[in-house]
Amino acid sequence: MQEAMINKAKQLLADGTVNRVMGWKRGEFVYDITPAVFETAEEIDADFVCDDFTAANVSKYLVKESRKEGKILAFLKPCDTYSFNQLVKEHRIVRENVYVVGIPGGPKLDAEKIKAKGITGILCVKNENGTLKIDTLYGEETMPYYEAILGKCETCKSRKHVVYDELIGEEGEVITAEDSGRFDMVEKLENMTAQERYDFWREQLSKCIRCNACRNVCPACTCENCVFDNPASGISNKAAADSFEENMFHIIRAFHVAGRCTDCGECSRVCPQNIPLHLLNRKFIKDINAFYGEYQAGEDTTSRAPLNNYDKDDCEPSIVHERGVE
Amino acid sequence: MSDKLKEQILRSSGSNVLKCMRCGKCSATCPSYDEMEYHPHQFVYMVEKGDIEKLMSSDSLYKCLTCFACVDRCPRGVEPAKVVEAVRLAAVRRQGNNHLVPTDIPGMLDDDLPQQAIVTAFRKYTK
Amino acid sequence: MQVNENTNFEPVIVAFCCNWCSYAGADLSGTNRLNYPTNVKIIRVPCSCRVNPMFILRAFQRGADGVILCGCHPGDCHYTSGNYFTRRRITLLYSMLDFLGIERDRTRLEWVSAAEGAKFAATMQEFTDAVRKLGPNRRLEDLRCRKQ
Amino acid sequence: MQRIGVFVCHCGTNIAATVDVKAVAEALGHEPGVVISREYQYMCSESGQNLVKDAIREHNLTGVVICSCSPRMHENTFRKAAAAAGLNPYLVEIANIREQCSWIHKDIASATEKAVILGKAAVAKVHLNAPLIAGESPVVKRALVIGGGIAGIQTALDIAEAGFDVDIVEKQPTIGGKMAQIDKTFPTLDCAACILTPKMVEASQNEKIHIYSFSEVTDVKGFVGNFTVTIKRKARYVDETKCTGCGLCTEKCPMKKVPNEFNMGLDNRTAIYIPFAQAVPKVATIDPNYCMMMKTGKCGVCSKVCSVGAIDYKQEDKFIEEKYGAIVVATGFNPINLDKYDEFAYNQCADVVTSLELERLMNAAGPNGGTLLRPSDKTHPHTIVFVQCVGSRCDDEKGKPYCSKICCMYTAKHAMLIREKYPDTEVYVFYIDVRTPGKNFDEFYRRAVEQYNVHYIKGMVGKVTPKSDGKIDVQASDLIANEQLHINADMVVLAAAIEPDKTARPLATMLTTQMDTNDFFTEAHPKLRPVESATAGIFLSGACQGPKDIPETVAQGSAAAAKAIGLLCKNSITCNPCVAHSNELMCNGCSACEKVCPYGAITYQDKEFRMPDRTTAIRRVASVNPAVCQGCGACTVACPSGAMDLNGFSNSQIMAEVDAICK
Amino acid sequence: MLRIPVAKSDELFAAIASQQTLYLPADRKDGQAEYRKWEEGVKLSSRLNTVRSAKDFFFPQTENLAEFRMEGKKIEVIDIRKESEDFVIFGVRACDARSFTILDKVYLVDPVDTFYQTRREHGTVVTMACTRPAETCFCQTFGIDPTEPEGDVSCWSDGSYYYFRANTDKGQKFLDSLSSLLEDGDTAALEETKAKTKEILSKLPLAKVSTENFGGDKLNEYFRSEKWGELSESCLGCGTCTFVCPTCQCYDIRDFDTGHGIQRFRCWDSCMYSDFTKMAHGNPRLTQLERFRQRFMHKLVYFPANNNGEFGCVGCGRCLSKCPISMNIVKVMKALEEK
Repeated sequence: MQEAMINKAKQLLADGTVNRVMGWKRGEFVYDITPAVFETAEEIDADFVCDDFTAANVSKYLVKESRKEGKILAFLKPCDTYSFNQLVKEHRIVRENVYVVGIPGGPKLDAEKIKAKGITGILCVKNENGTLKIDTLYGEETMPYYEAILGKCETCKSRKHVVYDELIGEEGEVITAEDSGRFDMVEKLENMTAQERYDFWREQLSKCIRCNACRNVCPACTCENCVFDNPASGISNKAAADSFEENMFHIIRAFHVAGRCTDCGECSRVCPQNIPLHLLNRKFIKDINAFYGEYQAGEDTTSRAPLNNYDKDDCEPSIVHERGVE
Repeated sequence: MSDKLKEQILRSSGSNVLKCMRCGKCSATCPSYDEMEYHPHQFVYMVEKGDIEKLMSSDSLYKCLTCFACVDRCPRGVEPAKVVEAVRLAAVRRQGNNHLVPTDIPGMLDDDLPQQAIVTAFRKYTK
Repeated sequence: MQVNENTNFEPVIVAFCCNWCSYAGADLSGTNRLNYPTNVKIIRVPCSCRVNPMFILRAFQRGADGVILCGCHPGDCHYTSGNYFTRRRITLLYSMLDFLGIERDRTRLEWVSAAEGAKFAATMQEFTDAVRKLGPNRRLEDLRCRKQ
Repeated sequence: MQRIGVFVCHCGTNIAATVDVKAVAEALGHEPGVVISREYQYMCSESGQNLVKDAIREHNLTGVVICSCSPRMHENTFRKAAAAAGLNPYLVEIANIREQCSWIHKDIASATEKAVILGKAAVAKVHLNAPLIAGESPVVKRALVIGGGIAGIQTALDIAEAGFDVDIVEKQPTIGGKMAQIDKTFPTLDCAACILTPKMVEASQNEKIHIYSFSEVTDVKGFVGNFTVTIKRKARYVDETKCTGCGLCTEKCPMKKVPNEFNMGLDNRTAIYIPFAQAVPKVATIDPNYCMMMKTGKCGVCSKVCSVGAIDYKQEDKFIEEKYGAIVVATGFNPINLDKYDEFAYNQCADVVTSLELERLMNAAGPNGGTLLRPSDKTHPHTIVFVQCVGSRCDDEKGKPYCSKICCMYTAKHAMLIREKYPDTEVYVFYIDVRTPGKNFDEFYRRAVEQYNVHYIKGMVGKVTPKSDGKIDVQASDLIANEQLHINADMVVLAAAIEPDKTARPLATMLTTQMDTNDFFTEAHPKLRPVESATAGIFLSGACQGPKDIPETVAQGSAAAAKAIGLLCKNSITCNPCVAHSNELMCNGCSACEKVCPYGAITYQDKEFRMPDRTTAIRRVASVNPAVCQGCGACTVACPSGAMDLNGFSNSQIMAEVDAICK
Repeated sequence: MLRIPVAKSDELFAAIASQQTLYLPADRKDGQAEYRKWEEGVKLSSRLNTVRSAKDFFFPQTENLAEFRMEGKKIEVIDIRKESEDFVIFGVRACDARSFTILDKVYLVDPVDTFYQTRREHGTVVTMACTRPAETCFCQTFGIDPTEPEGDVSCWSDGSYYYFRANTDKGQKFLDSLSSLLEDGDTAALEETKAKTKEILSKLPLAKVSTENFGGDKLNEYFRSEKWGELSESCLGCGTCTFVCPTCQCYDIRDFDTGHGIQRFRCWDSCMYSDFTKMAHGNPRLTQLERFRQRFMHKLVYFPANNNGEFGCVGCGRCLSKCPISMNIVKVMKALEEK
């Protein structure tokens, strides 16, 4: 796969279709891969990588990159194409300036999950028939492959590219909510008592260090000036000085991306404290699907976002009181 | 006393007599009208005034068939039959457990009524 | 649900009312001298769709124990569609607050027309009672703002 | 530094009886920025306003808070006062301590405490108020009148008289409305047609008036001074421009068994019809539900007999779009449906009729040519019972809670006319109250009793039973005699309650005006602005606002016209400056605001900006057209970056109020 | 050397906790470790490091400085400082222990930060020598020996025993207070463990990372380097690296209106943020490139320039594993060194 991508990139650079390539650059270890823009074939040969750890969603970089001179080649995984499309819809990405090559998606691996097993000194990771063989400073370790799969890939919503100029590999299918199980955890929480839910979220959100990684990686958060950075907004803050602000930040952030969040899962991937932030977004997605009909942000560039739309027969907020557990 | 009684009647009837606009449709519709000394609209009005004793001692109480025609027809939702019923209940309650006193019995005796029925009634309706 | 034992607890209730229907409805309950608790303080907004979720959270932060939002009945919005957007936004917001374990009875959305003075008063009474029963807002309060 | 003045109104005892106004003024005087805090008996009075004006000048105030009645009442009064004293009117805030405080609370201590908090919230808000300057938008010099009854006709004539173009949209094939169906009018007993039809003709001949008959309003966009209205011209299958109204087609039409709406279904008309002789426009209309040609494709008689070739079976509904500066609603009323009042046997007996049906029965152009005959057997009725308040003054579940207002008078009229024409007829009127507040009204009613010997009986009919002999047993109570009566009647006439026309509710939604729970349009102020709706540029004429008799309807129609003329006279109107605005530096150009704007007030532009990193970039940013924006604020919440804010109700102002209240 | 069997660690912790508050790294459900207040049942984590560093104890993320109250036209300033309690942080790794020295150079020099100073005075640092360094470790680069950690008390484990050595008077007092639990014992097994660790240390992938090309004299060479553009290109501008960093010491001071007064507090700030050091005139570092450069120049050039060659990094490796896009100081150093 990596080989095919490198060849494609070099070809498009050579024939002048694009003048830059958005991809991933290898790092010091097997897993510390950085999104990068390549300008020459030499750079690509030297550092371009696409493997089990190239999980980062590069579509947000295209907001800036698509406004530069010339066309850029972007390799997008299925999930990334949803983010890309949503950004096109919101006029954030200049579509004409991006040459999209769809590439197969995950599942990608999560180094944190390997480390959480107590495996340290990781030098090399290989998947052999469902078993991960890990070379470490302390000898070889093994663990089941599926236990190292990145959280967002465990509940993959689609293997289909919603936008591309060209495709490498075969096109996949959209995965139903039942098959992906992506709302299972939300449902589990919904079925808890209010006190249990409160306790769950207090435990999670109290870990928040307000590093803003979730916001800054989020492809839906592309505001010129975020309300949390804008003292005039009345809600700006730099550190969650108390539990209210922890809640406030995450509620408002989830609300601002509600109906726009494609469920790419980057927020949870990058959270240094492993807070399952995607659950907040998924809660909104689940509610929107249930109340206003199935809606997948980023699926197209024309439909009206559910929060910018209405139906005269929409349910009343009292529905919240009527269902689930208090 | 009558205030308390009025309150009790209003509570047990669940009716708001103040809603009455004195149209008389209840009485217009009442099948027992001619049997009554006090008519449905009067029940409502007299309860409102607190003039309840007259109603309590009137036979009209027992003429109401509880057919609910007045309840159905009343444009204001006053529900006169429920007011009548409430007055009736108040009267029954006042009697206490002794619904039949021995002195009443001779008057009831006649050829058609079996003596056993009277004895049974006396046992049943007396404390 | 915890029931507040401190009967002296007087909840702070913020009511956002749209100028055209609910605020007029509130005025009407005043004109008709329909009593409702003093706990309720009304903030006038042009339309219920002006109410940002931020304002609702802000109220809880600053010491509100309950927040109620009132607007024109669906279909009667002075601005045609404002309350339809409100309905979606607020449904999702309340659902999210519920998801985070915040007591459901602290938030409410009610449609009150300019003619429904009695409904306004009754709704405020009911809502205040419900919030009073819940006791002070603890799950979504900012301790820094707690009255000393 | 802000210099804020606080003015607390006693409103006589309205506020002062439950709120310690002195304490409120004292407490607010300590708020930051407040330099003067006063209380006064009546702030809205001239001397009260002078107090405010003097303080503005003397203390060079930068903001004013009035603690008084609802801002819906006097906000404008105080804004004007401030402007007169040189302060921008939008630097005035009202704390509503009457409707939302003194009138609803009884305990002085807690009401005072609340009043102080409301005052503090207003002070906190006024700290952040910015002076606003209202823009102007042009006025389209054309009015629309919806409904062509006497109310609509009167309004249209008056507007046209003032020199403005006016269109009437009438859903029926002819204008005229209910008045055209009425025989005589009270209390003068002159013929309704004689006074109405000249007005109809006048309307049709006035070159400033354009009548869209058989048409309906389907969409309304825009705002005061600049409404865009879509009118559906329903297909009448007759070319209006060609039809001369000769009536030959209606004579020749073979389909003669169509219930005649104009005569309340008491007789029949043809499938192609002209509702009545004096119809305006006098144009035939084909009823496609009955027309043989339309249903089976076989007939075409009308087409053959029409000498001008006006018949067009293929005609379709047409939609036209017009611009108007003002809209007058005159949708009128209808008698209620009597299905649920079984006791009156309306559906079981043809001789139980409504009062409007009686009008037709007695009308010379009616089914019986003016002779009063029983609908069942066309015999002369000797005993007629009138029942008042059928469905009026009821509990919510039983009918309409209001008094229909006109029934007492028209029943007296009917009773009198019958006794006049048929002295051998006994007329009984069962009433709850006889309500005759109007000029010459009670005299009229007394004439019915004293001069015409109509039997007025205080009491209500409980049961109407049609009998096998064709008679009707009317069981009723006579409350004065304290007895139950049975009257052996020939006819029963029910004074059915009236209700707003069914088209009013969807129309109100289109117009974004309010209605009360009975679907009557709500006026902007029950006493002071009775012909205006709360929505600027929308006026109310006739019974759509509440039950009315003809003189009142005409008076209100003229009043609505006067209001509309007042608007149309202006070349432009001052816009509401409390509109949204976009901070272009923060705008992402994502289009969310545009999607929720009901007025299409938001557009996008690519603009060049100097970015924080010293580069320049072309960015797509939103801009709001202040003349089109109505200030709902939907966009401000849709905007994730907070670039959209609303003048007069800014994020910071509302949050300041929240803070002050929760403190 | 004084030692206690690992099996008796609960007794040890209980004894410490009976005298002062004890914090130690404990495992979280998600497989990461965090400092937690010890109470019955809390176990010492075997992880190499906590997500948040130990600097929180001396320089917390948010901290109230003062309160103001306004009454009419008067403003009252309220000193909200309270008497601090003594506390012990147990199990601090060598890298974090060194970070305190770096923070001291910022906060204990004139003008002394009294909030920081008070905490330092009341805290006793008990370090724990590393035995299983990770691939992300490069503390050796900064002259730290993880088998010989600093702190008031150094602690080692050979799997069976914890060994203690006091380095300061405070540390000595701490050990004295535990004398009834501690016994003297030989350190042969410990030396063996240390030797094994040293062997691993030499094999670490980042063992060769060196500071020789960095220091106060490199300002002109690196400030204008063309590499910054490429390096910062993917930076998201989040604050993860700075907030998990044990040596980042920047903060912002803000006022919070509580409705009944003003709370003046400080909170961590990040040079990665667009409003970092924003002043009345605007922001001195307008692009992410400048902000990104600031962070690494500070650690590798400016800090040693002002502190006798000491670098502002301790090689703990947190930023290497936590950066959302895996850009970090090692990559920056290597890139800058490339000619």
